[in-house]
Amino acid sequence: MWPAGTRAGHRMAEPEVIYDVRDLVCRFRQPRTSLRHRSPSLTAVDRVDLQVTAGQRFGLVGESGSGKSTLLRCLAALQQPTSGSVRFRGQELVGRRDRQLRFLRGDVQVVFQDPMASLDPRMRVRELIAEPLVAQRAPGSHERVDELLDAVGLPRGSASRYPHQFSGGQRQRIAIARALAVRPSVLLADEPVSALDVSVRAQILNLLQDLVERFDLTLVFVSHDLAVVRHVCDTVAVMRTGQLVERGSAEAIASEPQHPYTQALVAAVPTLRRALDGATPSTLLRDVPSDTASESLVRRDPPEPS
Amino acid sequence: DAGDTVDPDDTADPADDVDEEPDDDPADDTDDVDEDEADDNGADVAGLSIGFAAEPASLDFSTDDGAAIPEALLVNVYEPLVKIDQDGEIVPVLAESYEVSDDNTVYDFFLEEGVTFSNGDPFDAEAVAFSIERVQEDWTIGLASQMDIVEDVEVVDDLHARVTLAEPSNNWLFSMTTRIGAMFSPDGVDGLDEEAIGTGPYLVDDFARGDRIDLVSNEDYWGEAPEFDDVSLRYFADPNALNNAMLADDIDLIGTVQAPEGLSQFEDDDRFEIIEGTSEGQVVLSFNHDREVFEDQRVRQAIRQAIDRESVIETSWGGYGELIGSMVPPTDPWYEDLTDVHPYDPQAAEALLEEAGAADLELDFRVPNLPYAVNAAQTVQSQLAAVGIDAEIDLLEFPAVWLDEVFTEGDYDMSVINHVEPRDIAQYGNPDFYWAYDNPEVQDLLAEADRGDEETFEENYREVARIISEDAASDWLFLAPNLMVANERVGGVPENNVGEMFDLTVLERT
Amino acid sequence: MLVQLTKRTLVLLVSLGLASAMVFWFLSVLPGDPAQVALGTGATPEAVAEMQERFGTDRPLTVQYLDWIGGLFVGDFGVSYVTGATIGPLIIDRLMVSLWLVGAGMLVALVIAVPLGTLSAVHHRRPLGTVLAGVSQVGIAIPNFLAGILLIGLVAVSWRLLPAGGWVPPAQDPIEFLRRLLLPALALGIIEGAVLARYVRSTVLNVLREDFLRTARAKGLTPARALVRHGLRNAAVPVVTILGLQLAVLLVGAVVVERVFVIPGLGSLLLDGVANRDLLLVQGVVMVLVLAVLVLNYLVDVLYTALDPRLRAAA
Amino acid sequence: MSGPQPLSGPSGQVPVPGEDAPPGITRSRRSLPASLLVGATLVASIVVVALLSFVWTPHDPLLVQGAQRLQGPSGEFWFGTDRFGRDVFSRLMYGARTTLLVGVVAVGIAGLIGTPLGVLMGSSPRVLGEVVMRFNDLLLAFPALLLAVMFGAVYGSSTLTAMVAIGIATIPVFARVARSGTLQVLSSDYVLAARSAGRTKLAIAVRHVLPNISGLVIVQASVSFAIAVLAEAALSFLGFGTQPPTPSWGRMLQEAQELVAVRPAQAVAPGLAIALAVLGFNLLGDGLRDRLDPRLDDRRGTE
Amino acid sequence: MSADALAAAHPQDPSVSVLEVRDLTVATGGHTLLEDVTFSLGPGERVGLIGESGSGKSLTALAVMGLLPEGLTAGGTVQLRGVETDLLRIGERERSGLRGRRLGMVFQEPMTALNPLMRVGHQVAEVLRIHGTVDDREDATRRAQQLLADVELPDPVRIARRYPHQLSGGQRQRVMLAMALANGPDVLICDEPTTALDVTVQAQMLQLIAAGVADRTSGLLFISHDLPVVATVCERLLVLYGGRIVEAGPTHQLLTRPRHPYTEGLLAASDLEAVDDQGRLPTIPGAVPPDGRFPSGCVFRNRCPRGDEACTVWPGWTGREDHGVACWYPSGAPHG
Ligand SMILES: Nc1ncnc2c1ncn2[C@@H]1O[C@H](COP(=O)(O)OP(=O)(O)OP(=O)(O)O)[C@@H](O)[C@H]1O
Ligand SMILES: Nc1ncnc2c1ncn2[C@@H]1O[C@H](COP(=O)(O)OP(=O)(O)OP(=O)(O)O)[C@@H](O)[C@H]1O
Ligand SMILES: [Mg+2]
Ligand SMILES: [Mg+2]
Repeated sequence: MWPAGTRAGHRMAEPEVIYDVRDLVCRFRQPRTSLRHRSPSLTAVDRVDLQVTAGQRFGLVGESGSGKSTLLRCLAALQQPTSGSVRFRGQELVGRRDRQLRFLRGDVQVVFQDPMASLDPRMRVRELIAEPLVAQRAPGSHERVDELLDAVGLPRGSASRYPHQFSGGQRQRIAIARALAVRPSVLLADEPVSALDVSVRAQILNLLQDLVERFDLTLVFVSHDLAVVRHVCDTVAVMRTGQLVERGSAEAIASEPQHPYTQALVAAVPTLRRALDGATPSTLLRDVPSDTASESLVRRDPPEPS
Repeated sequence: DAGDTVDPDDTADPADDVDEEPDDDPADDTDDVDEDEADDNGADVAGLSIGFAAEPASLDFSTDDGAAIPEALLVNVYEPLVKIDQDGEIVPVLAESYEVSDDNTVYDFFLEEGVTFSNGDPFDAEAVAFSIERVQEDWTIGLASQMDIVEDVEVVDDLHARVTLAEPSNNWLFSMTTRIGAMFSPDGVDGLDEEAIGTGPYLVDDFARGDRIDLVSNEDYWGEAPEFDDVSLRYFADPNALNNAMLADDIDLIGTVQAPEGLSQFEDDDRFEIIEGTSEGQVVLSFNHDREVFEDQRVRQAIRQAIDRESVIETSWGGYGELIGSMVPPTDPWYEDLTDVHPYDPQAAEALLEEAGAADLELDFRVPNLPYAVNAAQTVQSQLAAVGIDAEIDLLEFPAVWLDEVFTEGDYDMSVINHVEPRDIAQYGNPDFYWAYDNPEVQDLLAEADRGDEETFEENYREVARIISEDAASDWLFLAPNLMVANERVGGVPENNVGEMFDLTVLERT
Repeated sequence: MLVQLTKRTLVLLVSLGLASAMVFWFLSVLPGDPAQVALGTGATPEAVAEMQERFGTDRPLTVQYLDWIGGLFVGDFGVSYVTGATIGPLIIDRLMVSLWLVGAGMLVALVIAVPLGTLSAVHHRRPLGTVLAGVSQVGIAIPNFLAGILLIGLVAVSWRLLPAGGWVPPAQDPIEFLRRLLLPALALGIIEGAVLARYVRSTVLNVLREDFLRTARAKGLTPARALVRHGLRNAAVPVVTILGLQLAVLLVGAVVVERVFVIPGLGSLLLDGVANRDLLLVQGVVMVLVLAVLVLNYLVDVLYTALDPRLRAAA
Repeated sequence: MSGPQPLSGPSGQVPVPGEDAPPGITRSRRSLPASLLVGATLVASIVVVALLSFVWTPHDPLLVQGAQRLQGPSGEFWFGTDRFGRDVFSRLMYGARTTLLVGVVAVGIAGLIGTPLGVLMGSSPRVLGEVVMRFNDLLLAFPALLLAVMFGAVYGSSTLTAMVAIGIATIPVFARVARSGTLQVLSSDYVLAARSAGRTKLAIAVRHVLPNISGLVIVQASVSFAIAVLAEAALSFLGFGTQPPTPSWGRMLQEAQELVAVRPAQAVAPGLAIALAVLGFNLLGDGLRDRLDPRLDDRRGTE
Repeated sequence: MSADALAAAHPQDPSVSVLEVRDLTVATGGHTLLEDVTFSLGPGERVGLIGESGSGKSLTALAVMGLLPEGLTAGGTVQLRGVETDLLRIGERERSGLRGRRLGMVFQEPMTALNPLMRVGHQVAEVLRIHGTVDDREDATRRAQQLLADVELPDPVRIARRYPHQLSGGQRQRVMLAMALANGPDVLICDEPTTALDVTVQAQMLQLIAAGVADRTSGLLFISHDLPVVATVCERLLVLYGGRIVEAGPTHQLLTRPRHPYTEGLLAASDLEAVDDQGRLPTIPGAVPPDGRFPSGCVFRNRCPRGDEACTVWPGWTGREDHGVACWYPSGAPHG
């Protein structure tokens, strides 16, 4: 966990509300199955309300398919929600077209899960890192790129190479450098360490921590791993089937989960401590409230055969 | 007088025929369609299989001017009153005999007795009158205009028909040997394109479009039964396929060798006999006299002199074929050797062009996409290039596009086509013909010939042949040979291609 | 499933409508007046006008089109301007011939392609696989008419084992029919087999890399049996698609082979039609070919869905 | 995705023992696939021969010399002479020009129209994309040969109509390839990243989509080239393609067909030329596929 | 002699290990991916194989199963109880006879490991029919439904008639497990069986695996990169890095007293609560090199805080086979 001191600074003044999300709904249509009925839809985000304030490290946990990424994409205005409102520093994002979002692009940047997939394999690192600058008509100088490489701990010589020439952790560093290029105030991270090995995961988490502090970033961090979220974030929201079921300080969520689902989530995670205490798979399962353990709760059951 | 000149309309036919013109000989082959084709063993079977290049589009030659229809049906299924024999003589068929009045205008036909059509109707003078009048009224092909000259057909009695012409014509009786002279039953003309009802020795058994016509012998034929009972006429759009079918013993006779280059395959094989006769087909390099460049005789002559016709024969017809100096085949009585007029002499040609101020001539050389024409054109082009003439080859689909654009519209400078119509030299007297040769002297001579007696006819034709040759009205590249290949089982194959028909009755078993 | 089927059927119908309009419009700009061509060169303007009226070519294009398309619905392709023959039965006859030829060719192709492709996939990166892959590469590179010419030269002309060409309908003489079908079917099928073998090879290669095939082996199936029981059906799904597309291409591509072997199929009918400027005939043939392609694609789509339960359910 | 690493990713960092290795010391380049080598060699020789034919051929490929017709191969006429006494070898050289011209123009038309069309289909709003795609499928119903015969019928047969017809008939192939590539690229995270960086649609199409589908398009071009060569040969064989006297391999084969029993070399030579050209372009396409996108191959196995 | 006869000759003896792997080496054209991997598996014993991505875990499993991808060759010996011949050296037919019957395996990716075109009940029944475990088709169907019920799938009759895509990831993985356990194998290998699953589902799956091997007294080789998961399931752990086993030992000892610096690093990095006063996590520098290009000598030396000259030579194994380490400078006292 990160030292409390750094966080305290932001709590002093009345913190600015960065994101104000109200009643956000995001539905996806699925292929029709019948001539008479409308095509079914899947509600990936279901009437979500949330606020993110300046300087917050906001964590979003939930199992696969619970709508975390969709919510994050709505925050980044990469996806049009079905209804509801997303205000960024008071400005409505819903309904704006891409070119009316320049203000957002300069201020909010995203880091994705798979560092290989989020870097265009045909571009050199220099172009990749400079892309947000070019798009913001603030052409990046070589110095800026080098500066960013330094910041994420990559040698400057990396600039002229291609992403496939790096290891997973290094690629994620590039993705982070790129996100920081336009000096954003908000960083949205969608499972940035899930694809990494444990040893590298620690490196990246440390790096993120450094940067958040150094550049005074507001962080929205998505993960399915409660332990990681707890480590990174001060505020945590738990998502399930598109809804926010619980929200609170990281500490509280981990130690005294209120919602049965959160309890199940906490209980089912194997940890070294518990393993050393002689935990076996059945003890894990025993701690999971029985109704939440059933898979049917995670809405991923495919449709019945037609 | 010689015969009438061929009407401009008729000439459409010759051109049409061109594509199939090499079909010189009738050849027979046995082919029993309902049994195994037994091609490999033709001798045992009654059938005969003959391969041709061009296929009839229908069975009705009164509305379709393709030459393949009369080739298959005339004489064999539909009989005329008179036909042309191998020596070019007119001999009676359905007319047992005929008499011509002194002024060449009244023809009395005395008909064979006991002849019936395949639908059972008797053949009589009524049928003659019906058939002739029907040509005048209902036929849509150009050739039908040759019947315009007929003023009246009188049914004297059942077996005696009298035809009266509006004016004397040397050509009329000759044209009665072609399809327009075919006799139809008044009750048998309703489905001509599908069903042929004639008096001939054969009946159409099956017409498989794109493939074959199967003939069977007519049980009730009035004359001598033909030697082969079943004859299958098979059509090969690809000339090589025709050769291959012969080589593979699939057919007994090639009625028309279209790929003469491949003949050497037959030469060394004693299963086969190559039959080489003459045809009426002059392969003409035609000049469009409506075009300014060809107004100058020197230019035309230069072109004639620039061309080595021997080499054209070699390259376009495998060396088979004969040199001719004008539009007359050696079989015509008025033939004269004119091959030395404007002999091959490229230097002289160049000089002439220079003199005419026509160096760097550019010509639009529009050629039908027929194998021989394409081959001849390439040779001609190369030779003209040697004297500085740039003849740009433009291939046109035959028949449709070539007929439309060159023949009808006259939109060309130079073309190549085989004119297979007999006596088509008369077209030099027709200024509306596609080559637009307008020479009053020639026109007068020809008109006089048709009206006059036989001697005048021949005299004038000989004269015309010389004039057009010296005037270089066209270049006559060569006389197409009549090439056939027969296997050892077929005999009696007529050497020369005369008339429009492929006479199956003369074929024999060997 | 039903939704998908309805949608595809609608698309097919609209495509057919558009295709017919395209064909009609395109061919109506063909040079050469059909009436003029039909009458030959000696026709008077009056005769031409009369003929135009008879053909209906004096009417506005839209009317002609609607008339034509209306006829198509009841199988009436009109009457040839050139020969006066009814086109419908003619096309049906020729289509049957082409279908026999293409069907037999496809059969030959499959008989070659499935073992060849499968073997070369199974022996991927080993000498046999490389050789087989090379063989199919060479096969693809040979034009089918060259194969035809060589087959004729060898089998028909030199050895005189089979006829060099021609056609006998199966009803007339089944033996002779087969004798004449064999060489063209080989010419078509060997080359097509090489093409297909490549597809088979790559789909089998893909299937071989699938996890479920490894699962099958983990269950105790030998590699060969695993491939047969689990792999081939999966490989069949993409191959069926290709097969449908190739069948359509072959129907048109067979024209060259039909020419070489003098087979009265749809392709030769088309070429004859073009040479004679038989507009309605050409239109009819093109339409039938286009129809065949569209319908084949449609069937492949449907079959594809039927073969794969994933798509069945998604539908 | 925490699955195994790509089994043979193009290259990777090689750590030097004892020190933190600088990133991106590239591994030795993958060895060239054999198919690429053979294909490129064949294609290159055809190009060289075609270019050479502009400046030199052993004989005039158009000069008819009746006296020298149908000669067998000899020192003077390497592949003999044809029925016109023209040198077959010189005509083959000249024919390479025709072949390449047809290929370049046909593939050019197809690629230049089909690729943007495919990108449009993949990236535009649903209705427009769908309509364009249906139209594209419709065009697919007109195979090159059919289209060329129709074009030949309407505009007259020539190399030009053949090229254009083959090109148009090939458009849907490129469009489909480009479309599926575009869909794939657009669904990738790096496009999402580019959007969040503020890139416009056009910029994404130009900067991300096109470069990433270029491999697919190049491979398709090579394969289509081979198909175009075959189509032109078939058309010329039928008389719908290149018109005489211009040498074209298909036409030469057709002319030699008559002589196949007498002068087999004459049919073999153009036949071989066609086969080698097609083989060359196909192998080149295969090799490029291996070379340009090695990940493609392996991903399939692991995903 | 058939494998069956051999198996019958050996009564089930708990002291004899069911699987013995010695000096297992896997190489691809001149490049070694797995070297000298040695371990054994007792009946009913649960052994965990842990290591980061690319360390060679899957290769180990595949080599034992005889399912290595083409181009890779295995050396060393793999001995299955009751089979005289080394598994690496017997013919493909015989090996097929053992797979699915005496060796069961659950793969990582539940999405792709099942045949998409076959109903899952059929896929389960197949493994019974291949080995002649059942008499006829109906029997196989019934047994398959029973097996599906055993892995706690609700309504097994209906599930059996579904296609894989109609099941959730967890359900599919249970089907895989049902197939692997169908014939009561001596050895069950699970290669990251829960990485693709959610934690609650993972807990269920782990429980089913543990119960399944306990019922059948099968030896379990459990592969994962997730240390807490392996630690929960297994009694004994093997730590794999760079294609080498760098440390082995009972779970509790290995986790409390790791001796190899890699194991230490892994442990430290896995524990997100063990931060320094800056709130930073302990890390291992560098990353697993892609493509298995590990340094010669000690494979870990380029990331090792204790690495020096000595490490350019492979340290060799110290300690017992089931409890030891391969390091020049191991922490703690050497084990007796
Ligand atoms: N573009 C889309 N079209 C249709 N459905 C979608 C789309 N994107 C997401 N979904 C569906 O919406 C639901 C939520 O997806 P989302 O990716 O937000 O979940 P997640 O919590 O991020 O899951 P994961 O942990 O697997 O990333 C899922 O059921 C998913 O299948
Ligand atoms: N077919 C192959 N050809 C070449 N190298 C291979 C092959 N399969 C695996 N490798 C290499 O072997 C090494 C070990 O691979 P393996 O799949 O066993 O790793 P793993 O430990 O299972 O990793 P993960 O956790 O990603 O599954 C890797 O470096 C990989 O690149
Ligand atoms: Mg997500
Ligand atoms: Mg693995």
